[in-house]
Amino acid sequence: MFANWPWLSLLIWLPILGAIPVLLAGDKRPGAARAIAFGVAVLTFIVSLAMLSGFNHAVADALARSAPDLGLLKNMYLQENVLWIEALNVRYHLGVDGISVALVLLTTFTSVLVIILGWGSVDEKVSQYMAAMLVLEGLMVGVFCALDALLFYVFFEGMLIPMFILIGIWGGARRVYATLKFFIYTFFGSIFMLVGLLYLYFKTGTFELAELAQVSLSAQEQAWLFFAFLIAFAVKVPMWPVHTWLPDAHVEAPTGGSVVLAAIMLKIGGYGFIRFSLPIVPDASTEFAWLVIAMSLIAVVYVGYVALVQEDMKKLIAYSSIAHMGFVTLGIFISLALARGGNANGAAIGIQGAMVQMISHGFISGAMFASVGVLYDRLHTRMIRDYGGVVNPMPRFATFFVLFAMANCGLPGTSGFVGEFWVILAAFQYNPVVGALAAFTLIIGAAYTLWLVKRVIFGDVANDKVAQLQDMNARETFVLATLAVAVLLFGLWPQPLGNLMDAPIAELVKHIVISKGA
Amino acid sequence: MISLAHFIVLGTILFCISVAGIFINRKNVIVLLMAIELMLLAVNMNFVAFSRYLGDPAGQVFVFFILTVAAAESAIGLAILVVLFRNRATINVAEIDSMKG
Amino acid sequence: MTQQILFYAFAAVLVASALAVITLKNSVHAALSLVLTFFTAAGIWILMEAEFLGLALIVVYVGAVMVLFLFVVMMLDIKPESMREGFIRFLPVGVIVAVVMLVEMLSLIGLKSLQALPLPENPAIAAGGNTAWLGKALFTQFLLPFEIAALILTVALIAAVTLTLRKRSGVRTQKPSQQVLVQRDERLRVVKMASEGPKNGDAA
Amino acid sequence: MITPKLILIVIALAPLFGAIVAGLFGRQVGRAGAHSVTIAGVAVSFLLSCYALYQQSTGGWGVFNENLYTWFEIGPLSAHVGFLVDRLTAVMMVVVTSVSLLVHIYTIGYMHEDPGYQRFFSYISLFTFAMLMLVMSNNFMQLFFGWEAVGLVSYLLIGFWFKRPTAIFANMKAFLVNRVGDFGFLLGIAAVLFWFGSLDYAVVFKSAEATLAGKTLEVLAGHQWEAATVIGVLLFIGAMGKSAQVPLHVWLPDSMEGPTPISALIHAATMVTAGIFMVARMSPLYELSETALSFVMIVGATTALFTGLIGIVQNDVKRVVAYSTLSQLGYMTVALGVSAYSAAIFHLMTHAFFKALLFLGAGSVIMAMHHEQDMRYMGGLKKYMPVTLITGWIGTLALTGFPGFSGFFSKDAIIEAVHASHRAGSGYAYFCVLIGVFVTALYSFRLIYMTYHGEERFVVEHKDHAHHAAHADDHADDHGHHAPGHLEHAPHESPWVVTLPLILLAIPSVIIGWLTIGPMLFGDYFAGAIVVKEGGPLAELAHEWHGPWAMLLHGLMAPPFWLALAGFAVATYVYLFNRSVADRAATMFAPLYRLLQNKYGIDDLYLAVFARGGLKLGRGLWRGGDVAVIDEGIVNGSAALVRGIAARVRRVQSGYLYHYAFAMIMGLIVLLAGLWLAR
Repeated sequence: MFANWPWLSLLIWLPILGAIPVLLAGDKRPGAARAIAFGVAVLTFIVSLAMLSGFNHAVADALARSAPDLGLLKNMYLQENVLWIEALNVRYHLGVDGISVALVLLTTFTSVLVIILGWGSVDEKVSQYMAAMLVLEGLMVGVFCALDALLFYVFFEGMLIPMFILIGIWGGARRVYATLKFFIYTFFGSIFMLVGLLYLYFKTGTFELAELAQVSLSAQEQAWLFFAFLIAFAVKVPMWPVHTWLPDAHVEAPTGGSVVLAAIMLKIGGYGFIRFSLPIVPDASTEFAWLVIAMSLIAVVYVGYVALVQEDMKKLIAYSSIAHMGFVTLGIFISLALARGGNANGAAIGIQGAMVQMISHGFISGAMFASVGVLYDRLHTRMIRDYGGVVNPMPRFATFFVLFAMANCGLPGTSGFVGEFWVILAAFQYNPVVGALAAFTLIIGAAYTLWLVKRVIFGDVANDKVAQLQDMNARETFVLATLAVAVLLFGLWPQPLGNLMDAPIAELVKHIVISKGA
Repeated sequence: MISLAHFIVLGTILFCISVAGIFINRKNVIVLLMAIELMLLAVNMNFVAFSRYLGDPAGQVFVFFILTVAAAESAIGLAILVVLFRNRATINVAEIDSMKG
Repeated sequence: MTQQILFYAFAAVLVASALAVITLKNSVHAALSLVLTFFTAAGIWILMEAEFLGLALIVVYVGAVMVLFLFVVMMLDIKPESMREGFIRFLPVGVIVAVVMLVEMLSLIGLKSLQALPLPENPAIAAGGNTAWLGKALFTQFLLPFEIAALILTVALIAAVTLTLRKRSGVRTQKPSQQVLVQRDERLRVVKMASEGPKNGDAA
Repeated sequence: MITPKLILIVIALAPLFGAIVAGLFGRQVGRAGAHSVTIAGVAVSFLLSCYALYQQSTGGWGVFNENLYTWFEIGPLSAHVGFLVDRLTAVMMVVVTSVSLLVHIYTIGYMHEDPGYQRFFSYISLFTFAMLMLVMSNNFMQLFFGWEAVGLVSYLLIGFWFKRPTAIFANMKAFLVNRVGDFGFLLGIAAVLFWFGSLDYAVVFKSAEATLAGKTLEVLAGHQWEAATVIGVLLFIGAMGKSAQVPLHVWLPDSMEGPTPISALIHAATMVTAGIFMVARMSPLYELSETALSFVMIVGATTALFTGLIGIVQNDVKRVVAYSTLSQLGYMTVALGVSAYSAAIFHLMTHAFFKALLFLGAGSVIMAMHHEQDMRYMGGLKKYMPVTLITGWIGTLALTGFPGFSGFFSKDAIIEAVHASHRAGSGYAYFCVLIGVFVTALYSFRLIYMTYHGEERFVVEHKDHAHHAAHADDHADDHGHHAPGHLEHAPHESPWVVTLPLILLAIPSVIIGWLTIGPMLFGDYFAGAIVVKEGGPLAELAHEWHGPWAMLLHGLMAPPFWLALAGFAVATYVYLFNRSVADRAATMFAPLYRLLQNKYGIDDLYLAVFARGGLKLGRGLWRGGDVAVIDEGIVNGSAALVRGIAARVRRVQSGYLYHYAFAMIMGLIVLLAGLWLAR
């Protein structure tokens, strides 16, 4: 019954429209704005859970009817397909497979926590902050649901606006520089994607992703399109060497903005690779896989070293995010190479690893930024040297922080391990040296994270300000505890994620081995 | 016998005179405006000539519109000039450079 | 033949007066020679059997625009000397540019080929004169642009007035709009108070 | 229904339950509650482990191998949590739980002043759980889980006193060095998956020979490496980290910053032997590669000798024992390297008992000395703490391999096995382990003499009671208050909760070797669990095996005994009768002494190259790469370029109308010229 509901539209528009009453509540009544925003976010999360059950029903239905194998991107469920711009044949086409569902759930889940985080730490223009967050949520869900390339592009770009506002208004001292850098970087990248999409449109007359995945392209066309997509998504991920916007954006963003940025927005880059680069230009992706793999490895090793010497906690975590996202791109492109080499199992391991890494990184980086936010709200500094011995006044916080730090080093039992483990295993199958370089994160990741922990958490109380810190209040505890549960749950029981994403990944692996040269 | 060329050449000469006028009167806005009127006259001359030559009233209708717009233009131009003079006490173009990038 | 003589005469006056416009020191003189220029141009147009436009040129330009120019020139206190700075310096440039352009244009027009194109019979005569011919076109085919032209003139009128209008402090004027908007309460105040009649105690 | 499966699950989860209760509800259950519940948990584990061992030994259960829980499944590949319990596992389980149980009890006494009492119990119970998961694993994934989990707990415990800068430095160092090992270990697992397509022990071991035969890996062009060698070496790198083999041994001495009970449990008896256990477990793989085994042997031999040498010059009582642990781990590794896996496991077991005993004894001394660890301020403690003295002697005799004690059997077996081996490098290994015996005796008796015997080198100061009470609160956290060698009151014997574990550990230290050497080494006790190719050294020795008594007699005439005796004699002379010799020797061999004092400079080298070098590299990449090239150069550079061009171009916008008009007209002229040319 529920399978026929327009779940996806509901998920996109509920938070966006919900932003209107939040705005109407006005800045004079922050309490009302917070309450409404919280309500909307929770409602959206509940709807997303309902969507999950609807999705499962739809999948079960399809299996029961033994639906014919429609091929990549056609095995989408809960589809909504309406003509949007007739002249250009642009469709409002939504649909999800397991990969999207996982990311949508991550989005709605994180958004609830972000609203709660903003409860205490944002005092100015509360209603506008909350409204921006809700709009952002809706747009991000839209990105993960869009099956029409232009619709995807609209959400992709639309997302920049609330984020631009979030950093630019509620950010730190250098927020204008950071937000401009963020915006221009991302915009610069996505322009190339638009050009690529337009080229495809003029060639085929459609923006449907499923059809674009089937169109045959010459090697040269594929190469151009590949680089167009690469620039767009590499900036978003971000990959070395187009990563420098991220540390600045994170440092200046308010806590909630950082959490959303790290937990969800970065995933859109990886998602884009899976939805665009691999299906549309598989041959060029294979040809240039070495390039992406090299960039990812540089991200893991080089950025790891850079993270080691950061003096600003947020910057350190931002760099660690880049290193971890390196695993996502690494996994995706290694799988491509493996699949082309005939190693379908290895390919599945790699993509599965990359996807799990995306979800897990959403929790862990979100948790790390939230933790830093907890400290920042108290001392209003992010500098590591201003802290030390935080465990003494804040034992509860320290427990969580150490847990998240361990997850950040990829300790087994936390979700951070799962993705890294699979990706390293797959990387070794591709090339032992690549595997070794990827595994280097075990060392360097532990080094920068533990050194951070050592300097901030452990030791004797560093100064009077630290001595007077209050341990976390109930709200902060709730947020971190929820994230901690998620981190542990998916570390000890990652199978649900696997079940969700198994089918689309198998389909993708089947698709990318077929050359589509004209 | 007067041919089309006579009028066209006359228009051309008028146009070039007005261009020269813009060049050599770089300071006096009023003369600049007058040079522009001259230029429009040169254009109108061509329009009328071609209209007459082709037997098409559209050319002359166009001249009619140009006259209208030119009148409006000079009215506003002069009004701006008056305001400008009131505020800056000069119409010297060399001193009016607030458009500088 | 007479036509040719007349044309060359008018053309000579036209070019001479145009040159005077751009070279004369005094702005008033320049404006007056512009009047002459327009007048001569109107003559040439009439020579081309475009009577309506020729007369319109005289009425609009000589009668209205140039008078406006003269007003402004006389109203503003302009020192002619300062306006002539750089005249000599830029003269060669101006002349060279003008001559180069002239040569280029003439060569593009191709005088020879045009000379073989005498003006045909005037179609306006068949239509009942130039004015009727033009009027028909204007009020049928070009009605909408005509209305827009009227609108543009109105806008220009208003714009010119608005631009030059200024409020002077210390000058008392009527404000009819304010007067019309007046409310009763602003003029008349009903005051409630205890009656001033003889007190009860006094009456007793 | 009590099935083996249920029993095994209880064995694993009982300590976890204790850890959770003590950790999350520490405040609610209180101190007594915390230690009761954890001890109960571990005791249950211990008893059931003994039962499991009994069942295994009598063949009641057979080999238990079952998956309990599917962790992740990708296509044909799946990763499980499951137990493989055979005799090897059962022995390890008993060793782990028994030492853990005694350490739990000991902790009641050792930590009773500490504010983090519940936390400590939670950690050690958690450790027990993790260690059990490690040894009971039936697949590589769970092995890695346990591997990392024990590392985590070790990290938390070394940094238990988180206010001490040295402790939090040591725990980070331990974790990072271990991570270097894990790096290799994970790659080893990746290699296993690559070639076998499975992570299950059973699948891998069964098809090991068939699968790996002839397989090579070309990492560098032109160098073909045998698959078995690659797997063996990579996995062993993990063992090198966890079992602290040269050159990844640097973390273990520093880990002594943690409380003594965990030094005994984690850094002597159990966790550090995980590497040994792992290699023994992987014997079907290692047997396929002579090269890998030679590598193992040489690393082990180097560790055995050279870390022992450092032990001679240490003054911190715990550090001496720590270096002794390193050296003994080296012995075990050598045994692995010569395919004498069961000898390694045998030594692992005996070592677990006597080294735990030594550590706990050292801890008892430290408590008596009020957390003074420097032996130069001890001496003459024998009259204050008789139980500690006697058990200390027993431990030392076992360690040095005094005939009849457990260490004698295990160590002699190893030395004999190395002697009998013909593997490349076994000559060097034999030399190392033989000299190692002398060194072991030297530092062990030095420790005994400097601590318990000779004159007292401390001063007892009587302070008023109030001061003491105030002082007691932060004993556990901070010990640097008073001058070294100054005590507030005379040392005394530790309470029963401390001495009882000492006594209970002393018993197996004496007898366990005698009892078990026959079946474990020369019988077929480990048949099936440990695979050795035909003609291993132990098989050779088995021909000459005539029971423990005969071995004892034979041992009296073998070189190790005489070397140990020599070590004993030198130590006795120098440290009991003529201490000036030691100082004179130190000055005479000053360069050597300094070399040992500096631990061969390896720590400093690592600090300079990896720590400081890493930071320098990071700073260089950041400032040079990210900031200078990408941000300033490309990102802001392109912005600056546009701005610069615009700044020049804007001069064209003079603001003068006639300039614009001029530009227009010139454009017109050019246009006309173009038309004219194109005509």
